[in-house]
Amino acid sequence: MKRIVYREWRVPPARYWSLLGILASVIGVAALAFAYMEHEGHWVTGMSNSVVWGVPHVFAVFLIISASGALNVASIGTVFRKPLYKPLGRLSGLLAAALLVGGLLVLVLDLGRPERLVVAMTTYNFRSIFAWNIFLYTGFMAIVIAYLWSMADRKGDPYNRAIGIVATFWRLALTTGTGAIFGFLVARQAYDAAILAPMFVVMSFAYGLAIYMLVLMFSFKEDDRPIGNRILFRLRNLLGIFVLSVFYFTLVYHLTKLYGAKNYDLVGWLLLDGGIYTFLFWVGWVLIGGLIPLGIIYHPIHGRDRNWIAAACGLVIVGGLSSLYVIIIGSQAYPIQMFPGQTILESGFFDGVQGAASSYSPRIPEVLLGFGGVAVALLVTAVGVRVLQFLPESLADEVMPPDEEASGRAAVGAQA
Amino acid sequence: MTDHHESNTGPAECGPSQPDRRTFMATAAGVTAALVAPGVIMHSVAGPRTEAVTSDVRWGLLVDTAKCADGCSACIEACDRENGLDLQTQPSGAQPTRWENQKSVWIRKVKLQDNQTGRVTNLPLMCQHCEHPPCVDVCPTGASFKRADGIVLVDRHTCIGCRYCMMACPYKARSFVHEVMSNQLTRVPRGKGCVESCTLCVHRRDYGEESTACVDACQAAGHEAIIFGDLKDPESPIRMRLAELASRQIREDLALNTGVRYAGF
Amino acid sequence: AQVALAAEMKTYVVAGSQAATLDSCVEPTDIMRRKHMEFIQHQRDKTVHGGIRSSKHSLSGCVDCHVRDEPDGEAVPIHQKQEFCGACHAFTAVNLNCFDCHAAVPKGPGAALASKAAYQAVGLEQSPRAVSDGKEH
Amino acid sequence: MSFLTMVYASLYYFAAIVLLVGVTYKVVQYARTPAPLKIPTTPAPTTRSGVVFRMTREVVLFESLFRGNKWTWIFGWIFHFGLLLVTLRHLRYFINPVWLPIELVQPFGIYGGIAMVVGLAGLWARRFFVDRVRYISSPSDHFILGLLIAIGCTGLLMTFVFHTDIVAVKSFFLGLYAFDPPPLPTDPLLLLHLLLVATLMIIFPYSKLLHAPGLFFSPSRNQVDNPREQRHIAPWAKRLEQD
Amino acid sequence: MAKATFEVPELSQYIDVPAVMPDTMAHSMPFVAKPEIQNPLGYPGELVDDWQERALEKMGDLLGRYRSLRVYLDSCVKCGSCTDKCHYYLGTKDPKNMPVGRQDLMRKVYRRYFTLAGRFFPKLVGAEDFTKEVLDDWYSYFHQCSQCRRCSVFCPYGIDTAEISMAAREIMDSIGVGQKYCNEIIGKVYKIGNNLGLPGPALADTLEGLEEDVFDDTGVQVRYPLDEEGAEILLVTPSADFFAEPHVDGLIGYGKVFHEAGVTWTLSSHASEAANFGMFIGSYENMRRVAQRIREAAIKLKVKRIVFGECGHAWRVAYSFLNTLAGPWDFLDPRYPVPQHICEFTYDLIQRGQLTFDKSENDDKVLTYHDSCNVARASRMGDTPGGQFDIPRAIIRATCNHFYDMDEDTIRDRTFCCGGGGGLLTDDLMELRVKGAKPRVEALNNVMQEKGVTHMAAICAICKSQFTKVLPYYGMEMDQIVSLHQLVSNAIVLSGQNEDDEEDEADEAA
Ligand code: HEC
Ligand code: HEC
Ligand code: HEC
Ligand code: HEM
Ligand code: HEM
Ligand code: SF4
Ligand code: SF4
Ligand code: SF4
Ligand code: SF4
Ligand code: SF4
Ligand code: SF4
Repeated sequence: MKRIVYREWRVPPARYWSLLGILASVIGVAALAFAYMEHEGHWVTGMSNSVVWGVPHVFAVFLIISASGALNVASIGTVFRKPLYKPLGRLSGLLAAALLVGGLLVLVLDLGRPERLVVAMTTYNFRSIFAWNIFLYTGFMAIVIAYLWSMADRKGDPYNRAIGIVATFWRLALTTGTGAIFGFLVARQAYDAAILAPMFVVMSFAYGLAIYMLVLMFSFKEDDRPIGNRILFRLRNLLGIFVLSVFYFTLVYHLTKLYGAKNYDLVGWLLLDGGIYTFLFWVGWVLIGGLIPLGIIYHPIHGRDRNWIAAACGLVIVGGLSSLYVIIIGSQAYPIQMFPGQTILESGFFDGVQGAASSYSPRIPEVLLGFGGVAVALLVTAVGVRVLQFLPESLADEVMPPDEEASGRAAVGAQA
Repeated sequence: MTDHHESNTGPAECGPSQPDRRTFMATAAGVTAALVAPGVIMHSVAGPRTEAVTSDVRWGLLVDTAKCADGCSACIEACDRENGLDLQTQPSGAQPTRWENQKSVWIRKVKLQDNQTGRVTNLPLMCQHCEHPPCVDVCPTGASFKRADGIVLVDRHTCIGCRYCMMACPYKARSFVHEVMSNQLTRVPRGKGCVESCTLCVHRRDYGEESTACVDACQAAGHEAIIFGDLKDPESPIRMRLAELASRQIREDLALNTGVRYAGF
Repeated sequence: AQVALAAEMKTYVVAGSQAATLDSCVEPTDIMRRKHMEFIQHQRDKTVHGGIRSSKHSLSGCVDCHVRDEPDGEAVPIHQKQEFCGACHAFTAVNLNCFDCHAAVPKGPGAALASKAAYQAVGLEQSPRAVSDGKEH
Repeated sequence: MSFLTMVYASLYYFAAIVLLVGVTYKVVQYARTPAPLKIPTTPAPTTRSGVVFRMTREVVLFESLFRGNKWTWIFGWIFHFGLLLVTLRHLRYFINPVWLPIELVQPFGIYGGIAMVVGLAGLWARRFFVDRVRYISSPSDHFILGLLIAIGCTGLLMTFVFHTDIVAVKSFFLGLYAFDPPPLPTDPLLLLHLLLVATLMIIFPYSKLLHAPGLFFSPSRNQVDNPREQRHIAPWAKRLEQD
Repeated sequence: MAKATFEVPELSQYIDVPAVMPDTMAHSMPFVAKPEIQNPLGYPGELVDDWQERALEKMGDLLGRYRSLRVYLDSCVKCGSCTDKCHYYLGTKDPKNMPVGRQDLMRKVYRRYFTLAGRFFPKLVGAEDFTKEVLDDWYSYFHQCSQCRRCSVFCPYGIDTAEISMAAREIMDSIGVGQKYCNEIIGKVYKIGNNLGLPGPALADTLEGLEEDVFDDTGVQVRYPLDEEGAEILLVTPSADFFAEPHVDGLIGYGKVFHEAGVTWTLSSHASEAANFGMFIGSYENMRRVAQRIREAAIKLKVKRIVFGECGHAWRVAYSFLNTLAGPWDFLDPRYPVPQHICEFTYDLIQRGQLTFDKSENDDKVLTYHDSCNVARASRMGDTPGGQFDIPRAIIRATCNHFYDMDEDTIRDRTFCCGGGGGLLTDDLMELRVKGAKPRVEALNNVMQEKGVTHMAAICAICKSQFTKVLPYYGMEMDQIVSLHQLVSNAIVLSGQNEDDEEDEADEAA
């Protein structure tokens, strides 16, 4: 097998710096938005005592689970011993770390008292899944760094597989944990479901891979590095499978919800009657994030066209954001059912009078904050690939390792 | 300060008489605590508490919805005054309808109609001081906690404002302080970026007062719909009433064993 | 540690506060200068979690004793740059956010009760503010 | 004035003079020594502003060190960044009124202090565990690291455990400006901290700590790559031309 | 052919940083210059009696004249970043070949005599007296530095050990301890005009021969003129180009390029040497004297432009110092930079589409490219930083179908020295040269294994000579190293060139 050569991303300085400039200005604007929110308080956002987590959480959760998904590519390479994926590993690790940083930053900056971050880092309530998540996130970071080291440094090579396996499990735990943040909320009807955790896992696979593919294609194109069809179609097929799985889980989720009879009204509301949430569910989640990308991926002609593949990835990402918007915000907007069998006529606190959902409309600062997180993730990635050797010199078919089927057989042969 | 207070006194029915009475209470409980204490609630320490609270008591409320009057809001206003919630002002530039949903509410009135019978019930709803509070379970820093005497509080020195507890509370009992505060009261510090909720008037507990602001107000308004007391003490008035009335917890199915009970619906 | 000669030091106790009329803080001055933050933070945990209101290091106590009253009786928020906490912290560039939440002047019903323990610690029954006239809140 | 205050006051006058005069002397010496040939390490910027940018990257990010050795870079950078924060925080002892930006970064100085000690520990560990670095280390290298760690640890102890009277410390230093220092608190940790700091100030102009000003004068980093466009000639080399 | 009295290092797949083994190379010393070599350069013939005093005096003098020396001796923090960057350390494991180890040989003397701390607490700061042992170490180890500047790339302060080696050699020269190889060559330049001592008539002969060869090959009359007054371009090229393989193939290439460009050009017998060994011994005066010859030749031949042939340190002296040493060049055509590199010249023509290539002529080779250190880290080509990396590669890409770079850590400004630079290209340092070449050869070997590379192109006379000698020690062929313009020469299609010839050549190659 040929040695894979990694090289720093060497796009022309003018292009590189303008890319950084754009990202930095997005981050700058987001920083201003944060300063404004922090100075005034959260009343300048669309969030309220009814919808307490808004757009920043949509972005944060999206970035965090994507981080886990982005690492999936590396895992496939090491843990499942698919040599074809090995050259993709380093970028996968970097992207995972970057997305996590972006996501956590959004999460932290949306806190009511972000200056107490150090409190959050030093005092834990171990019964809180959220506190566990803090460990999961910092642990993830450490493991990804170790993983990257084991991929990049020759001294780390012997540990690569072990770290890879740990990373895989940690990653699953992390997405499960993130899903469980919602899944454990018995109070809210839409969340209270164990299936949310596995659903988040497959979502993470799909969104993380979509982001990964876009970043890979973009960076390779800018630097005139070749990507062979073999690997690209592999990734594309994988994306197809993940999108299908998300679909499957969506279905099961709604079915289990319907199974508990008391949830008819919730499901009905969401699917038919939920206004923006219904729209986002059908158009964003199902159509844009599912059917259209699947159509592209399995289309005999478009499915082989790089621009179409990139478009499919983009749509999956848009669909992902929509689905998280529906999951996170829609579920809060739907009133808590405190008095079964009773209709609330009046309330001093928006308790779903006559079953009405709470209103929420995102405000500009919170949206900017979300974009800031994305920009941070991309910035970290852009700087990372520039200063360190993350990107393989070529992914052209002829330099790639043989398909794992072949080498798998070889390995079996060797063992025998 | 005085003028401020006047400007905030609520509807005439319970307003004016309040301050004086409370001043009296405060002085009475403080300066001559020893004189007042006997005969009141056995477990409460008279005067500023010197020993840490214990689980010998569990404070709770019983709401007799049958007595809760339609159109009355005395308890709400009393709570607002007691805890300085009436000092909240809409930030200039805030959109009024959204602000309504952003300002802190510790106790609210809810009016229900039974879908089958059509019976209408009024009740005040606040933090239920659950024995197994989901808000405490989820709080990452441990800022939400249950005091030994059953009161569920937020330690606002360690609350990071993540609002996870609000997601977790089945009663929507908590509020997030969305705006910068000023003019707080000495006994109830509160400020931007933290989550808060009914404290069962914890300062009154610690200074040995016998009741809560809402209870007092309801009584003063002549309804006596809320009773405060120690759920662990079989002799306490609240236990006596509980024995008399059929009561329930809201969302009993969650098995949170709430400290606030409702009778009559 | 040997005591720095407090007499030679500038003091931040402001004229017009209760403290200006008294000899000692709740702890010796050089200790207060070094460790007041620990005291109040310690007290804070005891109060919030244990409900203990009878110990001398309460923040309400600090405010009550150290706050300066204008001649007309109006108290000046203690964290302002010229005032007790504010002046010293400005000198040492310490930003406090305690008064985001805590009242910077004694205010509201029961304020005197909250500072009572601190006064008792220095041998006074309670804040003169509480008894002087009825307008403690 | 107590004896101790007097000792420390004189110590600090002395240390400050040594530091100031020593560093100024060195800087002037560097500036006056000609660089007769163009020797930037290429690829190098071809404009002045490019050089400023390159220098900034070196000073802020330790770019070359990053390319050279990741471990040293990470520890070195943590240490220096921490040191920077600590220094900014310390400014509050020396200026009155304290400038707003200092007031804002001041709380981060504590983390800076921790970072600084962690970074130093890492750097020190290298001196023991990496044979090449062990080979090139002389006692003074260990000494400076030890000194800085000791300064950091005494400082951190003061911050977290044995508080000192900050107001008095600040008054003392402000008093030094007016040649009339009020008494210094006599907490042993503070005195130790200050003693070590004075040592650091005194050895600065004679030791490798000169790397801080030195970097700015390094010809392989601060020269513009334009020898074909502009003739670059040192005064002493010009004299050769006249003969 | 390779017979070794020392162990040739084993190649591995990666750069291995060896554990330190002190004094493995203490025995390596080049021959000392005899008085008759020293004197023409203005140095004492042998070690003077009061050498210590005179050396320190010289050191003080240099400290006052070179900011680099002063700052570098003060600033090193012993961070260790440079320790594993020198090819001589990687090849020999001798810690005094770590750049900082090498600097410390001088730094300890500097500290002892020029700093307060060293005067009072020598042990503490590692200061030492300047003893004869120290001087021997100097002679040994400052002649184990090829002045490649690789260490300066990774040093946080840009400390350039080359500057320190140069100063050390200058100090040693000034007390009568000179290196035979360098000083002899400088003497030859003064006497005859080039390093190899080729007199004018011999040059003329060679060039005539070249013209005939090229005509035989291509049927085109390509000229290789010498001393032609009024030519537009003066070509200054290392004297190795005049006869040795693979150098001469490069010279043939230059001629073809000039021919296609349609410019008149000439070589000069007075300045028949691009190399300037004055740099290696750190002597500004000698360097200047050698450089002045180019000025004299340019004036005499009334040329408009100066172009340099392929040579690394020559290009450094030309690009970075020529203006300083022999400028100003106001009598030349201001539209062109002075001087220009032959690669810049060729690249420019390629950009303008004036050259036609038949890449298949080089199809028998799979190429990689060795960035010569002085080109890579001490000079530039073209207008933008980094042109020195891109322009040669662009030329290779224009002339060859198969090109692969070596590992990223070993090319561009991180390139490894060939091991023979800095005045060490002498047989008495063979062990050092072979060991020092290890990192480069290792990287070459890797692309040979992985990409099937067969040849390595270079644009430096020293690199080419060094590799021709050293590759066989590692079991490779000496002709695996080629001139860049040899590739150009192979692929270029001269206007009016005979088609048949081309086919013939192709057949031959096949
Ligand atoms: C009963 C009144 C009283 C209370 C309560 C009180 N102090 Fe004091 N405090 C004083 C007096 C009196 C002094 C002046 C002592 C002196 O001059 O040595 C003082 C001095 C101080 C000083 C030193 C000021 C200086 O410039 O030297 C600090 C700091 C301080 N108090 C902080 C606090 C804090 C924090 C609290 C709350 C825990 C508090 N005080 C509560 C009366 C009080
Ligand atoms: C976000 C609001 C908030 C901030 C900021 C805050 N506190 Fe508090 N503090 C409270 C609340 C709420 C209580 C509880 C009062 C009660 O239970 O009666 C409290 C209680 C206390 C108490 C016990 C009551 C007393 O008066 O002694 C102390 C001491 C205290 N805080 C100190 C501090 C200090 C010191 C700071 C700043 C470092 C601070 N607090 C910042 C909200 C805050
Ligand atoms: C004599 C001057 C002085 C006075 C008066 C003073 N402080 Fe401080 N305080 C300090 C100094 C100095 C620090 C910071 C110590 C440090 O930076 O390590 C500090 C720190 C604190 C802290 C910890 C802040 C943190 O970020 O950790 C609190 C809380 C605090 N002070 C409360 C008070 C209150 C409340 C008062 C007024 C009643 C007060 N202090 C009056 C000097 C003073
Ligand atoms: C412009 C300011 C400065 C720059 C750019 C700078 C840069 C560096 C760099 C790049 C290193 C090598 C990497 C390392 O070992 O950490 C270094 C080392 C060091 N610096 Fe600085 N520095 C600066 C200021 C200072 C100051 C003010 C001090 C001391 C108070 C200091 C103390 C040290 C020490 C002790 C080391 C050696 C660490 C070791 O022994 O490994 N530096 N510096
Ligand atoms: C004359 C100069 C200095 C004075 C007066 C001084 C004084 C102090 C004081 C009073 C503290 C305690 C801070 C607190 O309790 O909050 C402290 C802490 C500290 N000092 Fe210094 N110091 C000086 C110089 C330095 C220098 C040069 C360094 C580093 C090289 C340093 C490193 C630290 C560190 C790391 C801490 C702990 C973190 C912190 O509180 O900032 N100090 N110093
Ligand atoms: S009602 Fe809500 S806030 Fe109150 S204790 Fe229960 S879960 Fe917590
Ligand atoms: S908002 Fe505060 S109390 Fe609620 S969960 Fe977060 S940290 Fe805990
Ligand atoms: S108990 Fe006190 S805090 Fe709770 S609702 Fe009643 S008045 Fe408000
Ligand atoms: S005061 Fe009594 S009657 Fe009135 S709303 Fe409250 S609980 Fe009901
Ligand atoms: S210049 Fe080159 S040969 Fe000399 S020490 Fe540095 S890396 Fe080694
Ligand atoms: S890299 Fe520079 S500073 Fe570091 S040891 Fe080497 S020469 Fe010294």
